[in-house]
Amino acid sequence: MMSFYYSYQPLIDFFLIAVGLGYSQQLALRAGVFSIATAGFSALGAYATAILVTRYGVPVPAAILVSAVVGMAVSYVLSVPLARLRGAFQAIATLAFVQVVIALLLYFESFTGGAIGISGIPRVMNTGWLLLAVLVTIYVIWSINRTSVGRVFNALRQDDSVAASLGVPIKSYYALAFVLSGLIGAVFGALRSLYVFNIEPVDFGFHAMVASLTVVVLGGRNTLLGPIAGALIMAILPELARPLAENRGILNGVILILVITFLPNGVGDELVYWLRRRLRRAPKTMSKRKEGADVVAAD
Amino acid sequence: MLLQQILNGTVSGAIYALFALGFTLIFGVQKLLNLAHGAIFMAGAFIAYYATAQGLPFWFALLLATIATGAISVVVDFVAFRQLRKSGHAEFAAIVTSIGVDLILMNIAQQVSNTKVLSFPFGTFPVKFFSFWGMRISLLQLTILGLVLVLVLALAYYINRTSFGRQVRAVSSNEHASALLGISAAAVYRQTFFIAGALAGLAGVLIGLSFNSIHFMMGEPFLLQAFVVVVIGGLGSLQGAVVAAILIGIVQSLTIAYLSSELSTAIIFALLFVTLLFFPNGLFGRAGNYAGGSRR
Amino acid sequence: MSSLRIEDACKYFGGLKAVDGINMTVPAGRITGLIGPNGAGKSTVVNMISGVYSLTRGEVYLDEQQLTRLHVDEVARCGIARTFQNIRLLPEESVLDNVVIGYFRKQRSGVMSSLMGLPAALAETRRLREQAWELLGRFGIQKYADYEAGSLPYGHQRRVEMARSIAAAPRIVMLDEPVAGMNEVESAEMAEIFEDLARSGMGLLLIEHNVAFVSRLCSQVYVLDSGRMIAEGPPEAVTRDPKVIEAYIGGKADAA
Amino acid sequence: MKLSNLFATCTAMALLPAMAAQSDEYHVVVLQALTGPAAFIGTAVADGMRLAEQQINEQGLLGEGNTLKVTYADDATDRTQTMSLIARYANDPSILGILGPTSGAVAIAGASSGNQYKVPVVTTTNTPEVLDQGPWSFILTQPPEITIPYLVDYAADVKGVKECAVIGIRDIEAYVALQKQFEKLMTDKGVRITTVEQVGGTDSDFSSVATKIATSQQDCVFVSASASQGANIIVQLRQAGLDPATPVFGHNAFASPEFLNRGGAGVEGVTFIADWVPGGYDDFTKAFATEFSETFGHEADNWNAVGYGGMLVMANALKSMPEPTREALRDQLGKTSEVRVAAGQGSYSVDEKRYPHVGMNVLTVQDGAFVQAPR
Repeated sequence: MMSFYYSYQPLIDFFLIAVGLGYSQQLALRAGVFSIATAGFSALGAYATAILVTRYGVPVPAAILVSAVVGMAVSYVLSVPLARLRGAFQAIATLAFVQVVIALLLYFESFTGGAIGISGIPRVMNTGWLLLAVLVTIYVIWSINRTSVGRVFNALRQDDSVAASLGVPIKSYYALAFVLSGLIGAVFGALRSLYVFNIEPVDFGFHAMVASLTVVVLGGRNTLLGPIAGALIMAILPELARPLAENRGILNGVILILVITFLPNGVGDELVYWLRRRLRRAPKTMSKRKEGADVVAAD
Repeated sequence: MLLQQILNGTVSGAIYALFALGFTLIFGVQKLLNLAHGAIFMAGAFIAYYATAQGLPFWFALLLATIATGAISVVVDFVAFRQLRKSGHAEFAAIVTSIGVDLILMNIAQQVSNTKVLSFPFGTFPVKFFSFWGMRISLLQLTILGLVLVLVLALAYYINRTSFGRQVRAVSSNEHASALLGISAAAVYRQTFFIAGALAGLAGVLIGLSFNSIHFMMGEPFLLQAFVVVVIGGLGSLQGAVVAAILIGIVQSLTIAYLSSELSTAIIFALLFVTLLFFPNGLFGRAGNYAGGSRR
Repeated sequence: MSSLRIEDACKYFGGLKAVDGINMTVPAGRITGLIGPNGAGKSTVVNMISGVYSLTRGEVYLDEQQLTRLHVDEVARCGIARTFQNIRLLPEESVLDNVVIGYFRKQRSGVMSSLMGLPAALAETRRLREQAWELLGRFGIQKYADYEAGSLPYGHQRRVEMARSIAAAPRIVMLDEPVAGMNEVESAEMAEIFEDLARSGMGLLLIEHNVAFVSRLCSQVYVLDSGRMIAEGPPEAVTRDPKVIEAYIGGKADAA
Repeated sequence: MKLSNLFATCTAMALLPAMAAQSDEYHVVVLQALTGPAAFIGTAVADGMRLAEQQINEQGLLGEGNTLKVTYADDATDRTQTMSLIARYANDPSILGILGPTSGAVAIAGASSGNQYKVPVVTTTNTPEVLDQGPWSFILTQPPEITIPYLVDYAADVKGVKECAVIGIRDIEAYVALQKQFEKLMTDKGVRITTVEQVGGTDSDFSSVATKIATSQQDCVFVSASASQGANIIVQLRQAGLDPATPVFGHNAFASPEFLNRGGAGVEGVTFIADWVPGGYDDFTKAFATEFSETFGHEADNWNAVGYGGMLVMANALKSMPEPTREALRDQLGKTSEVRVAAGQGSYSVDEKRYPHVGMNVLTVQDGAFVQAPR
């Protein structure tokens, strides 16, 4: 068991970081904000911590705190224009945000180290701390799920005009979801920089965006299990596919397509839904909602 | 230098337009972001390269690549999107499945090319320069501008003046209702994806030729660029995409010329962000993208 | 007694006058009807009151408070609830949770206590679930509480939506075609509930084209045709009004 | 995988069982970026190492029938995978050392892991930060502060340039480091850097940058990019009307047949520093060039030569170990002295800071071929 842990320790640690970033991504999506800004938040968190710790000798906990504040502040500011947009437009706007962050990280070289990034970041994170951070995140999201904020998020995702008609100040709640996403993203970005020795802008580019999104879409957008399942698949997949050598990319692609096509809610969510149905022993559906029912009736 | 840079920007912009047209066409019909579009673009360049390497004449390779990428695009639709349309989870899921397709195509290309950067042999296209008013323009650049102009006009005619355009609009506004009118949504999707893929493939060949570089990751910067183009132009708007593409080509050129090449990405994406802020539907987009909950 | 009033309200979509200069009062403790053939502009009126549409001209008041320029959520927090003509439930949520979200306006626990999972927030959730459970009983759909809302038949979905709209005890509730697709027995059940609600002091606005149903329940009926108010008054007077008869006979055949 | 690679691997594998029974088997891992953004370096380095592995076993270079066992692994240019793989290999007691990871942040992360698990890692990169991670990490290529002076001396002293424009790829750290060093040393020599332009690693449209430089004043242009991209930049510079008399400089990435194929007449006269003189310049390097092209079906480039040398350096350290332990390997790697390699000026040593020294050649393109630059 211990030897297994030592052989796979980095894999486990990266898995935990991926779970954290997955929750950041999931929070936005489950509230109906089609954001892919998690990579940008984690870049801000990572750089804030790295710069404070390596340049100014700020103690690690204080640096993480600053990262959290930066993540919340930036995501709050960003939520204002984002609330005016919908669906794919939000995705593109957040993509633009990430690209701007990266371009600025490259440009302000004296401050951020440009393409070379920042190295010599002390490695103070280990499996224990990362696990603690993930557990705290899970507790908060579990609390959300069991109380009114979670209900509002679910309503926003499914039909925000219904939520508004019940008195929900929807822009505030969109902002809340986005700020929480920014907070978690920035904190896990900071933790990541305290694990990998050096950070550079490409770590947070298009591939990072795709990675967090994939974790959530594969795992599931709504349940606690979602990001865990998604991150687990993403962690194990490269290992399983290793014998395929250069063909791994093909396998990854095929798996993404298959999972989404046949388990559209993601592996984790589907599992949770299946368990709930089993426990309740209720028939799956009574009758399908009539197709086009909402189209025909028009005043 | 100013005029020369505007010219450079216009030529780059014209190619962005070819790429972005297909992207925006697909979005216009079914509100999906096709992230595999960059890989299809890349496939066009690869097919043309290997066709010329087999000794086929360039014009034939160009034609072959255009048709083949159109076909690939139809297959992509079949593999990645068709099932999603049925289950109705399309918006999120399409992003993931198209990333899946993107990975597969890039992986194949990487292995075929052995991760090398390829380029068409010298003399594939005659190297000729024309000078006027202190500017230089190559025969290739002129050809690209001409070709893009012809294609855009042809596409505009096809979309606006033939029954296909009506069918596209019908299917995009309500697939269910259009079926009642006897319009086959499947056929419309097939045509849309074919045209989009063919345009992307053609753009790939032209880029590979004019910038001398064919690489399995060549689609990525163009895909990111396409986001900017289609948003500024208005998602789904064809004329908007063309105007925005050329605008962006010129802005980029001038940023590099007068500010710094390092800032050009930041400026382009900041422009995108500002556009979304003040014109959430782009410069030419249709209304209806606001969040609910306000009086309108 | 509080009442909802709209005065000289107009809504134009470009050149189309969807609603053109209507006046209407929905008093508390009564059931008011708004009828008219398809396309008369009934749902537009609901959307104007609830804040979905801005008014081209005119005002909306709840007692002395002006609602005209408030947003949807602000209107709702003033105590005006509604249902939707084409039923809008949260399809992935259970029937019970669809009703629990209806209590939003009445919730006391704050965002922080929710994020931290404090006992107060959890207790409130438990309490609201119990209340929602009872409300489902009143609408006769308790046994579906655990079902996904999207999977229920049409008529049951209407009941869920009505339960959701009255959960937070609004002062005025606007019900858009509440008995569409229900048979006589079911309609009668609903009518009983509506009368109870009115007795408790709530003001109800029934938007219907089922004239018979409205006549039975309402103390005051407004008739809308092509965006104009063609008649108003007690049901027996209105139904004899030749303009109303012409609008219905000349309009859609399915109106009655 | 190309057929020729497959063939090489098969040959190597066929040879193993014949010798394995007799004596010690030294097991090392080649962990390179065989896929992902750094694959163009990683695959080339791995090919060079494959050839060296084959020769070491064929010629019994480890002595007394000792054999070299090499496992090839791909980290996909991904830090997560590198760290996981190093942890796993470190946990396998039969593995003595690791040749890799390839470059950049992945190499630094790999170096940290190597030090954490106390397993020698010889990264391909030229970044001294790898050495800062601890005594277990090494670099295979010379840092910019050793290589760039060869170029700067040539440009400033031989060519006598006074003003230089710089174009670089911004997202490949190794190139950025070379570019920074060039700017610094040129400025130290009193040469003015007129403009610094940075382009993306996957860009191919350089028309605007090219026009900007071609229409401004300078008497030298330095291009810091890979062979193919560099050639492309230079061709576009020429097309934009750069004065043909302006010398163009580059670094060791240009020492690849790719550069000539790509640039054609456009790169005539470009001058750069190189580990590798294509085709070789003496018996040893010529033999390597011949064997490589026979094995892989294409000419050896700079990274092939670096990989080949890296495996020879590893073999030398393995051979000199008093006992087969990781500590012994680490110590021997740190004492590497005058190992014959194909790169640079042919003799590979490591100084007390563990910086490698192998020398540099200044090459220029003449009539479509690389020749030593005239002094």
